Amino acid sequence: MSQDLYRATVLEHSRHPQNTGRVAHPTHQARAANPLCGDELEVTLRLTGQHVEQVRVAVRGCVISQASASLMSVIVQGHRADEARRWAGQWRSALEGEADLPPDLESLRPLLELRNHRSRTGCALLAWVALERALGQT
Amino acid sequence: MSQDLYRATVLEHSRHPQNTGRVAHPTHQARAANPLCGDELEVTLRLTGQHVEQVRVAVRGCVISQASASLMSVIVQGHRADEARRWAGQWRSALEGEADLPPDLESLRPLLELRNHRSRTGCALLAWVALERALGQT
Amino acid sequence: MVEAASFRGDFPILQRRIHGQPLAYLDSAATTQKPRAVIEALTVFYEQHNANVHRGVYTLSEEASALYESARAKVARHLGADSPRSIVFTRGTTEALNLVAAGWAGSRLRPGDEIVATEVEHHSNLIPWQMAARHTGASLRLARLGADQTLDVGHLLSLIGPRTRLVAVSLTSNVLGTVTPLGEIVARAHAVGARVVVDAAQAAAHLRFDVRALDCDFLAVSGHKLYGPTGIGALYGKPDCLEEVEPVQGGGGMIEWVEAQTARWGPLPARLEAGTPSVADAHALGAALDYLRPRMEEALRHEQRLTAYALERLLAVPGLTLFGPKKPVLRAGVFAFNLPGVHPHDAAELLDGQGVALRAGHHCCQPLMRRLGVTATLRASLAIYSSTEDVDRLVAGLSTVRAALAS
Amino acid sequence: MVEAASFRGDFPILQRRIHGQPLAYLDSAATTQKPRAVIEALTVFYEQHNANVHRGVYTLSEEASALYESARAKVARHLGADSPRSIVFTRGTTEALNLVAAGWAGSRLRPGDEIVATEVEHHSNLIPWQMAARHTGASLRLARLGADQTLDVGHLLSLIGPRTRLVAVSLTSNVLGTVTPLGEIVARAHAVGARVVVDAAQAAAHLRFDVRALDCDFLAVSGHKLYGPTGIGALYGKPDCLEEVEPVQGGGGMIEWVEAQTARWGPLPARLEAGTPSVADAHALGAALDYLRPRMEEALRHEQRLTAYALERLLAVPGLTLFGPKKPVLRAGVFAFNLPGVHPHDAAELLDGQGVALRAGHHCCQPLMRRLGVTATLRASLAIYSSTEDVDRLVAGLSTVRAALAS
Ligand SMILES: Cc1ncc(COP(=O)(O)O)c(C=O)c1O
Ligand SMILES: Cc1ncc(COP(=O)(O)O)c(C=O)c1O
Repeated sequence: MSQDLYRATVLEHSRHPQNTGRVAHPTHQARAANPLCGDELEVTLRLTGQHVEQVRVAVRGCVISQASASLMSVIVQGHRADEARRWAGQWRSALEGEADLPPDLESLRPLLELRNHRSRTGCALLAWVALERALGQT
Repeated sequence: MSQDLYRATVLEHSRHPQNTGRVAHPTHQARAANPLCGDELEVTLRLTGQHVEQVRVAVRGCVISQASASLMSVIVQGHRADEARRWAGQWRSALEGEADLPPDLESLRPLLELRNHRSRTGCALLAWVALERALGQT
Repeated sequence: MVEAASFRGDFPILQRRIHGQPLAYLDSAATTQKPRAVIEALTVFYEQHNANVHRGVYTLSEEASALYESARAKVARHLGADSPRSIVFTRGTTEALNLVAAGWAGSRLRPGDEIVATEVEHHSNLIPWQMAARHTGASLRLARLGADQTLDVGHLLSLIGPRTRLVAVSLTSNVLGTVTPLGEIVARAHAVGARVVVDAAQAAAHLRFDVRALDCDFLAVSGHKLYGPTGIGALYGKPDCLEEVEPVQGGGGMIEWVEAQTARWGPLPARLEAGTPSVADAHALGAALDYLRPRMEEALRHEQRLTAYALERLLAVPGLTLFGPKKPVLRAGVFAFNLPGVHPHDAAELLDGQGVALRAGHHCCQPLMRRLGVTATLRASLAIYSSTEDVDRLVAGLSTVRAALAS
Repeated sequence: MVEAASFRGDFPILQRRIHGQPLAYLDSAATTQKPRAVIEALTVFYEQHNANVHRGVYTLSEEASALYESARAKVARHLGADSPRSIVFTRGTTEALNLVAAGWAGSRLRPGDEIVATEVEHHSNLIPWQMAARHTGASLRLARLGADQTLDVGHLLSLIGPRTRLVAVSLTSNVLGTVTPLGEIVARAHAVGARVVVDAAQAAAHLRFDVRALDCDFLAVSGHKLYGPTGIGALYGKPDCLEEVEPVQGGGGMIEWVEAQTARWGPLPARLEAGTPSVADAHALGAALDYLRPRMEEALRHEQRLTAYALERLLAVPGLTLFGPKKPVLRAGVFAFNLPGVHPHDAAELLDGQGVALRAGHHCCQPLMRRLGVTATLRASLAIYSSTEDVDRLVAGLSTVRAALAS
C-alpha cells in the first residue's frame, strides 16, 4: 500500500502545500509534535466570531504530516469553528477506529490507508491535534 | 528411581537411625536448616584431640536427611576430624558434580541417585553441612 | 464421574510419561500446562511476525505491535477492564505487585500511614509491602487466619482505619484454596480513602470475576498460571490509579522527550513498560485467552465438580490432614494436606515415581505455614485438563506412600 | 561477494514475503530474527518439560529447573563469566541496567557522588542514571560526542575523578556503530574506586568479548538481540558487586526465611529474581547460544565483510549523510543515515513497499540525535543472516525513494 499512498494526491499536497506559513495576526494558535520522529507543526488561525477566516500551517515533517496539514487547511478554512472541531473528532475516529469518513472529509480518503498502520497515524493526525488545541483556546 | 531410592538401605537407616540425639558434653556442635522444607538438624560431637570420639545427630526431617545423617554418623565416628572434613567435601563434590565416591563413602552410594535431583541434594547434604560447621569451630 | 477428555487432548504435555507412567499433573497452582494453540502462537510469531515493537514503520514491526496491543486488549477483556490502557504488561504477578509497591506506595506513603495485608498471602504479596513499609516508614498490619483456617475477614476489616492507605489481599489463596469475599473489604477501604490491590494469580484461570464489579484499584495476574507462557503477566489499574504510579524503570519506549538530565514520561501504559517487552509471550497469552474464554463456563463447571470429588476422596484418606475449609462451595481446586508421620518431600518423591506430580514445601507462604503449625505440606491443584483419574491416582499413591513410610 | 546462505536457511521468517517481495530484514539492531532451533526449544519446553522451577520435587519441575540453570551456565560461558552465579536473568538490557541503578546506585550513592555516562547512550542506559541521580542526590555527568562523530573518550576519561562512583557506557552504539575502547575507561574508573557498568545490548551477538578481559563490574545483555526470544536478558556482575545489589523486587523464590514484618534474602543469583522467571525464554536463549557459539567466528567474519561492503555502497549513494565513523575497522554493522530532503519515516515506508525493513526514528537516542543535528534518521543493521542482496536492495530502494520524494 505504501507506494499507492505516496503516489496519490498525498504527494501532490506535500509537494505543493496549501496555506503554509503563519497568519499575520492570529486570534488562535497552537503547536503539536510527534515524539516518534521529532516532527513539529504550528497552526495559526484568524477567527471572526465563530468563523475560521484564515488558516496557516507551518510544518517540519514527513510527507504524510505535510499533506494532512495542507488538506486540513483547505477543509477548514471558511467554515465554522464548531464544524472544524467536529471534523477533527471524526477524522480521529476514522483513523483510529472503524468509523467511516463523512462527506466533508472525502479529500482525506487516501490517508485512510494509514488505518492499519499505527506507526503513521500520528503523522496524519498531527495538524488536526494542533487545530483542536488552537480552537480549544478561549 | 524414586522407588529404588526409598527401598534401599536408605529406608533402613531412616527407620532405624544410628547415633540419634545429643552427645552428653559436646566439644563441638552446629545446626543446619533447609529453607525449602523447614527441616532442621543438629550435630553434636565430642573430640579428643583430633579424634571424633562421639557423634550424635538430632533430626527433624525427611527420610533422605535422616538416612544421610545416620550414615554420616557411622562413617565419621571414630575417625580424625580432618578426614571427616575431607569426606564432607568429597560428598558435596560427588552430589553436586561428577566426582566419583571415594571408598570410605561407599555406604552413601544409594543417595548418589540424587545427583540429578537438585531439589533433594540439600536433604542429603544437610547433616554434612552441620558437621562441617561444627568442625569449623575452634 | 467428571470427565475432562475434551480439554486434555489440547495439552501436548499430558502425553508425557514419567517413570513409565502417564503424567498426572497436579501442580497447576504453580504453573498451568499450555494448550497447543499457545505453543503454536509462539511459533507463528517467530516464524512470521517477529520484530521489535515501539512503532517501527515497516510491515513486520506494525504486525508485531498490533499483535502485542491486541493481546493487551484481550487481557483487558478477560479481566473486565474498560480499556486496554488499564493493562500494564509485566513478567508476572510478582512484578505487578512490586510495581504498585515501589511505584505507588514507595512514592506516596509517609510515616504513620498503614498498609493492611494478611497472613495468608503468598510471599509475592507480602514482601513488597514489607519493603515499601521499610522504605517509607509506613507500617504493615496483617490480618490473621481464623480458627476455621480461612482468613479472618472480620479482623481484616477491623484493621482498616483512617491511617490505612493501601489494602493488599489475594482473591484466591494458593494454599487454603479459599476465595476472599472482597466486596466489604473494598467498600471499607474506599470509605477510608485507601487503595485496594488484589493478587489474582490463583483466580485468573479458575474464577469468574470482573475488575469493574470488584471495584478494586489494582489487580495482578500471571500469564503462566492462565495457560499462557512464562515471562508475561499484567497489572490492571483504574486509570486514575495507574496515573499515580511512578515509573520504577527507565528506558526505551516509555518516554516522550529526553534531555541530558531529565526525561518526560510518555503516556500510559507504555510509561510503565520500559525496554523491549515480552512481545511473543504477550501474544501467546492472548492466544491462551482465546483458548480459554469460549470454554470458561465449561471449565469452571468441570473444575468445581472435580474439586468436590477430590475433596471427598482426600477427606476419606485415613489420617490425612487437610488445611483450609472442608466445604467445596467455599474453595477452589487447591488442596494443601499432610499424612501423619510422612514428610511431604518424601511423599512427593514417591508419588512422582508413580507419575503423580504435586508440590511439597511452604508454597511461598511461610507465615501461613507457621499459623497452620507446619513447616511444609503437600499440595495438589487442579485445572481445566485435570481428571478424576488424576485424583484417583493421587489417592491410590497416598496409600502406597503411607505403607512405605508412615511410622 | 559475501554470502550468508549457510545461515539464512536456519531462519524461517526470511521466507516471508512483504508486499509481494522477499523480506530484506535490516533491523537486527532492534531485534534479531530467531533460528529454527530457538523456536523449537520453546515448543519442546512446553510440550515436554513445562513446570515451575524453584525446586519442585517431581520430575517435570526438576527438568524445568535444570534447563533454566543450564541456560544460566550458557550465558555465563558466552560472556566469559567465571560462574553461573554471576548471571541474573532479567527481561532484557533495560531491566538489567535498572537493577543496577535502583539496587546498587539507589542504595549506595550520596549527594556529591557522581555517575558518569555519555551522550551516545540509548535511553535505557541514560534514564536509569537520571533516576538514580535524582533519587540519591548524586550528579550525572555525560561525556560528549567528538567532532568525528564518535564518543570523545578523552572527555569521558577527564570526567572520571575522585567523586565518581559509577561509570555507565555502552560497548557498541546502536546508532553510530562504534565500539567503545573500554580498557582505559575501566582502568581509570577502578583507579578512583568507581564501578563500571557496560551496556552490551548491541555487542553480545556481534563482537567477541569477555567480561574477565574487560574487567567490568556489571554488564547487561538482551536475549532478543542475541537470536533468542523476547522476555529474557541478563545482568552479569562480579560476585562482590552483585552482593552489593539490594533486591528491588520481593516475592517467591528469592528468600530464605520470611516473618510477618521482615524477610531474610536467599543466596545469589535467586535473590535478585523474585517471582516465577521466564523459564522457557531462558531455555530458548540457551538454545540461541548453542546455535551461535560454534558459528561465532564465521558469523563475525561474515558480518565484518558485509559491514565493509554496506559502508562502501552507502557512501556511494549521492547525497547520503552517514553518521558515525566512515572506516569499517572502527564500526559494527549499524548504519544511521539520511537522504537530503527526505524524511526518514517516508523513506522507511517506501522501502517497506519493496520488502526492505529498516528503522526510522530517534532509535531511543534523543540526546545523541540533537548532537548530530537531526531529529530522526534511517538505520540499517546487520546480523548473521544478512546478505549482500539485502544491502543491494536497500541501495536500489534508496534511489527510488529519492526519485519519488527528494525535493
Ligand atoms: C497467590 C499467589 N500470588 C502470587 C504468586 C506469584 O506469581 P508469579 O510467580 O507468577 O509472579 C503466586 C504464584 O506463585 C501465587 O500463587
Ligand atoms: C545500546 C542499547 N542499549 C539498550 C537497549 C535496550 O534493550 P532492551 O530493549 O532489550 O531492554 C538497546 C536496544 O534497544 C540498545 O540498542
